[in-house]
Amino acid sequence: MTTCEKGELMEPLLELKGISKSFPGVQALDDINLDLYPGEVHVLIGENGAGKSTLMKIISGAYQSDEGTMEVDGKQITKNSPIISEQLGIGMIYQELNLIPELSVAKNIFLGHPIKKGFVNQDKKMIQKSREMLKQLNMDVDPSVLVKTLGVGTQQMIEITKALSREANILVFDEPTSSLADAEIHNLFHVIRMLQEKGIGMFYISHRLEEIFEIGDRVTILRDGKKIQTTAVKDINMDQLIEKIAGRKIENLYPHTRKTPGKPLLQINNLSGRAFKNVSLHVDAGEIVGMSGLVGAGRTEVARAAFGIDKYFSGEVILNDKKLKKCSPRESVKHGFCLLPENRKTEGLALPRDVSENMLISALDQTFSFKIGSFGVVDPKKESAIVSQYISSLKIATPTARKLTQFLSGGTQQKVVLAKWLVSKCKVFIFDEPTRGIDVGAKSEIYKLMDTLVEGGAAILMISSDLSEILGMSDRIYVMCHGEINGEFDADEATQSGILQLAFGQKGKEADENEQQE
Amino acid sequence: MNSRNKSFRFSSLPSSTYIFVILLVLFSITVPNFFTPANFSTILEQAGVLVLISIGASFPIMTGGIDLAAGSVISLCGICMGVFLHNGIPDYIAVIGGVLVGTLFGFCNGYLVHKIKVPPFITTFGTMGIAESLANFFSDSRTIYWKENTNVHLIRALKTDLLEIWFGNGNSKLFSISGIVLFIFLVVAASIFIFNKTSWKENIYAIGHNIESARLCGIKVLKFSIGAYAISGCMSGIAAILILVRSNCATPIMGSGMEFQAIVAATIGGNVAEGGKGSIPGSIIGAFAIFIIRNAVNYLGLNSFVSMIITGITLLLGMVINELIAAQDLRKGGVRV
Amino acid sequence: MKKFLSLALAAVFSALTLTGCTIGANGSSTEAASNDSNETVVSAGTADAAAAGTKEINMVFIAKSGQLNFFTDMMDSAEAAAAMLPNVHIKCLAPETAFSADEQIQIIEQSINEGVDAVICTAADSTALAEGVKKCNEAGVLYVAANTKVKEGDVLTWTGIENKEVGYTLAKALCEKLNGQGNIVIFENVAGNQTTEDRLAGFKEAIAEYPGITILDSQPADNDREKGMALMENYLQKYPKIDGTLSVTKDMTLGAIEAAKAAGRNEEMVNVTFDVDSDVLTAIKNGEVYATGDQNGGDQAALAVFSAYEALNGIKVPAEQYLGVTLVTADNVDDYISKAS
Amino acid sequence: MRNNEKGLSWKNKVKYTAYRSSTIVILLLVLAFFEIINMVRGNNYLTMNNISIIINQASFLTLVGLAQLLVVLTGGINLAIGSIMVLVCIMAGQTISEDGNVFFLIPVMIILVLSSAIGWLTGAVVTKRRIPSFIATFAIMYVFRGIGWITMGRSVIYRINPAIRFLAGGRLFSFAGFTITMPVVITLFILLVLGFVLKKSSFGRQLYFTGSNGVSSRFSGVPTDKIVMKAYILSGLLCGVSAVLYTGRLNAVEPSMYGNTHFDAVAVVLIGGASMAGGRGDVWSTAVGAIIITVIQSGMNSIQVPSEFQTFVLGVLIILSVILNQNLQKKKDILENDTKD
Repeated sequence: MTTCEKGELMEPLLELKGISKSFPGVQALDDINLDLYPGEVHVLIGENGAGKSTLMKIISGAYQSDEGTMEVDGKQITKNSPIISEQLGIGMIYQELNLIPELSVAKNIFLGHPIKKGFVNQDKKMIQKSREMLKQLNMDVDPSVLVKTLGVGTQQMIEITKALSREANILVFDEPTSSLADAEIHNLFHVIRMLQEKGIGMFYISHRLEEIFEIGDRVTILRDGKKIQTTAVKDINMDQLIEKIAGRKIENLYPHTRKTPGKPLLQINNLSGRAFKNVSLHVDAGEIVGMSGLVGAGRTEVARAAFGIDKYFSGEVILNDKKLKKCSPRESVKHGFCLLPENRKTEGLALPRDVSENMLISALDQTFSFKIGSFGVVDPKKESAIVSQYISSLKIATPTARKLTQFLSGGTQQKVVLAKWLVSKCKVFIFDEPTRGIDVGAKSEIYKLMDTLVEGGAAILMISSDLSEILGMSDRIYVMCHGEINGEFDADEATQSGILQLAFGQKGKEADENEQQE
Repeated sequence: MNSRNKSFRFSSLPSSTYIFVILLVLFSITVPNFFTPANFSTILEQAGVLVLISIGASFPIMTGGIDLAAGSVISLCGICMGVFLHNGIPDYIAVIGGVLVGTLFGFCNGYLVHKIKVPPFITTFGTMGIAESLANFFSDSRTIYWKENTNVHLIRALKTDLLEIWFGNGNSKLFSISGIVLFIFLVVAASIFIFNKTSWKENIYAIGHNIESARLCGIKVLKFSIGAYAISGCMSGIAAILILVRSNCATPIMGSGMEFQAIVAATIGGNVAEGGKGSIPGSIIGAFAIFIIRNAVNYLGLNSFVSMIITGITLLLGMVINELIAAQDLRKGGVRV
Repeated sequence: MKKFLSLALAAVFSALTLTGCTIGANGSSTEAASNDSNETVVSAGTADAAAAGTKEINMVFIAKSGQLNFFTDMMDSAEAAAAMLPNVHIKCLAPETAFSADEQIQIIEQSINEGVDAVICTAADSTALAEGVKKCNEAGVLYVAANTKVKEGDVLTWTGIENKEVGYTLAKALCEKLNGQGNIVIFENVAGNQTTEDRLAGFKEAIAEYPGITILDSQPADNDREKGMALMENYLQKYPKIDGTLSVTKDMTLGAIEAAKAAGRNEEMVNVTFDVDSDVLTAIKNGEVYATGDQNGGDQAALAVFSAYEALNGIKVPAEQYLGVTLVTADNVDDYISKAS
Repeated sequence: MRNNEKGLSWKNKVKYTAYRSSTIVILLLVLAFFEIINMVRGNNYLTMNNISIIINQASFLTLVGLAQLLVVLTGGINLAIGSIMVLVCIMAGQTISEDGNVFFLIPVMIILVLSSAIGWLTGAVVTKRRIPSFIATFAIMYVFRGIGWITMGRSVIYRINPAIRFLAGGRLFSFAGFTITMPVVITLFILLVLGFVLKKSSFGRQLYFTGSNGVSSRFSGVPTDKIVMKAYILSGLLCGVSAVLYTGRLNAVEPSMYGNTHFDAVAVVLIGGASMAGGRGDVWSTAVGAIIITVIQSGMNSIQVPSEFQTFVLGVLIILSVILNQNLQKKKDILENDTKD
């Protein structure tokens, strides 16, 4: 076990000794030791199901550990609960935003511990105090506005403010960046460094490995509920990290090689909708096109509108030289055009239904033993033949086709969504944040599948907030900003800073010229 | 990062306001005797029951649940109060006892929903029958009345007119505020105050939005989620007082069917089943909107089935208007950064 | 019905002339009566002769429910009666929730606001409506109790039948028909309804006079055909021999007959029920129902309207006006059928 | 999570079967309860005859339960069931009565077409205007009831066409006291067809999928609005079938009928283990749910429980059965997804 240099001088803020926790049938955590020092960012990393979240839930008091002890400031905590951990100065910032959209910023910040006089809330005092706290984090937000009017990045900052408002000196970040774009991440890191200087200790969970090197002091790797190693970040490199996380060697995370592009399969011309305008782009056969931009720049909205979920005001979507007449997902699917949505669990799958049903839902006609019009009867033999074919070809990790998708891991779920579209013989794919919340091992499998698809002549538009993914996988890259396409790169010319500049709203070359003319 | 200016926006009004204003204007023009002070004081007093249980109904709805038992709990509470009074128990004790019964019943609903995890629709659907049975059992399925004795000071006080404005030679009452109206006003004011000024609003919103994350925020989830049903029960109890005072007796069917009217009022008022939002004034205005339909239809002397059709269509219309305004708001919202 | 109306009307006007309350001018009597062309002839003629009052009279009739034939019949009769009277306007209302006493009180309050002269109400609850009567008394509005009495307050008059007597008459008819020997089952209405309780008390009183008659079972079927049918199916399954059925309202009997027919046991029993409607009359004609009671709901309503009119014109009316119950059997059913059509 | 694959032991298989058929477990418990009480009193509750009466009564309840189930599967609720049943019969008018003297299929077709059209209308209000089904169907119930009254007024349609009455009550054959009736056959047929459609057809698949997650269905190119529409149309159609059978059974149509049918239907579906959130529930469990309710009602009649307690017992039973169902389902999910994993 390596110890941080700082640690030798100070008492740990928090110490976990021999923590074990099991759920029916699963040993989630097995004898974990962990410590956190003031002013340190301690990164926890591991595949999904490695036990990171369970560990953090034990720290926050949402779960009770079966064995082991927890010490905060040298004092042993016998009984923990969300309320006790809060009193101990532990603040949690979760992956999903937990703010209440219909409440004001100030009310959200003080949710669960309002400033009161007797029974009555002191609204003015809370607004004033929120303003002060937000200012400390360099945030210029009016604390009396409703949270629903704010962007995702701002909301994440409010989550942090919320945790700090409880005078936390231990913060736990559970994938805080999964819904943030790079620019917002920079802002977040800036804040984290400020907090570091104040002596606050932080646990930081992330699937984005490059973040670890940017922000982490120490890193602990977990696998299958066991601690593999704790080490100073500077003592480890990316490849070693990946190997330790996966427990095996992953040669190349981004396997994609450039193919010779064929004719354009997807063309979007001058599409304007609620959150975007005049978007034109094309994706050719054999091409993976990346789409980058800040969260809220309108990327997902373009994808949704093109696929037919939302109505667009003007413009056209052309698939394989045929214009889509109706704006509906059904029409798109008929033309071999599909969308893998960013929220797998709510938009991609029906979790209470099994793998087979999910996989076949858009291609039921292939399983019919007979049909009258659109009404057909599903033949169970055909059904199981198709499903088992895709389960094996995509290596979907499920014991049977009848397993409910809610019991599958994130990567497996994403494969089921992909299989659904492969069954429907789709050729044009929009992947919206394809690897969000998916661990490294599964990520590389998804990337391999994407590469195989374009090998077979498919066209892929990949929306991602992960710049390294964009740079690693794309042949061409569009950058969106404020609802418009702000520029385009060839993958060979693209750089991280170049993309960021465009994403932040600095005009691309063409736009610059236009502006000069005006 | 667009911090909005606080200028007036239609969409920030409780959504029931539109249909209420439309109906109010329409009836004022077309219905004789509608737009008169006397009628307004009548409406204020009569609508009280619906207003109170609509407030009660909005709490479970805001947590993402529903309380179908509210109506039969009114009957149960009323019967309990009636039985107490019948046996000569002083009225303030009887009334408090009845409200406690309602609160307890609501508490049991909440306990089943949030502790035993029976879906709210099923829980309250079941307890609706239970409350109905109990009301019939305690009353032996009969109307309960009591002797006009010295024990009913409170009831008498509620009945007296506190403020009366007479017109002309003293034959026509122009406007009056009775003890009941004052009582309703106090309860409504108290519930709005408690909801907005103490932690109820944010905690209930948080629970309705996501109960697990509310728990992780350190909110005492059970206290507030069960509390929401208890409040609904309590409001049913208070509503029972009103009916009791107004009719001077208690019947085992006095609250039947009211849960639906209350849920409809709350829904028009923007308390939607997804939970995590909603407003008390919305429910109140919603209740008035429903009530003035009945009032106007009575003045017009229409058949009760014509009034059914009008009520049904108005409901649909109200929901459509809500929908349109929400869509308009969304369109104006533009890009969120 | 028409016969009753014109007879009663004649009585009203003769009373008016006798007491000398004649105020000239015939005014807008034809307009008021134009609702029903058949009645117009009668009323216009009589009105001219009687030369009734000129002042506009507004009345409101409040039923217990707008969704039961018995009450809609009453509403129609009230309207027809008012149409015969000069310058009388009537509004017939019913609570949205059937049998809601609170809503009836609400309607009374509104009517007082509106300035009606008389409220005619079939009280959904005789205790609760005492509050409504009180409000009428305070505002100086006449309250007429039709069909159901009110426990307290200053009521102008009550028109109706004695439900216990009704029960007694019906049960007696059944017992006589069975020659004082046999097993019977009873269908009750929604528990807690005063009318039901009274009728049941009447049943029991009559049956007590016949030691040979046994009540096998007495359960409620909530005045509902389907429930009556299901209950009868249970009775049939449980009791090998049922000689007669008694019911407080007709829908349950009609459901029960269907059940008995389905079981092929309809010949075995004598059915006695209450209230008149075309389906019951047909059933009597077909011999499926032995007897039913007619409480002349329309007459109750019309009499209430006339009484209010008389009182408003200064004539004293008796405090209670009983209307008899007619037993309808195969003997007189044809009169009813022809009347109905 | 990744344990070795292993099949179910026979013990687990028994458990698994019990978990899957939780509704039947409840039925057996209820039956045992009444049988024991009756036995203590020296009666026999489960006679062949009584069982066939229960099944006959339950077949009607099953139909309205199925009408509700289709909407519940979409995550909605249909409060307009009873009012649709009345309205279509009223619209069919005299054609369904003996006096109409038309071939029975004509009124039946009229009713089925009308009820499907009304189902379509209900579905349109819910899908096109995005009004929560609770509010939409509540409002529609009001409107339809009102229209029913206006069209029909006070009259009663009775003496229904004998062919329709045969559909609703015809006895096909008896075997050892157990009688098979037409409604049982019709309901069984509908159960088979609907069960097949829901389990095996593309529509069924899409309906369950939409009910489980409407958003992801839309993202999968399922025409969700159309599917929901079809569910409402089918629900309307089943209301029509129920209307025909109920009318034949009761031998009459009155506008006030079926006031609580939507509630009965909800109770049937819930006891049958469906989830109000949608996507869970099946036709056979619904049928068992209907039988459970019928058994409770007839059982309570047989041991002479006062009627005010029947709602009490029903309420307790709904809650208990859902708790039991939930626990068994959870265990089933664990067995399915962990042991086999």
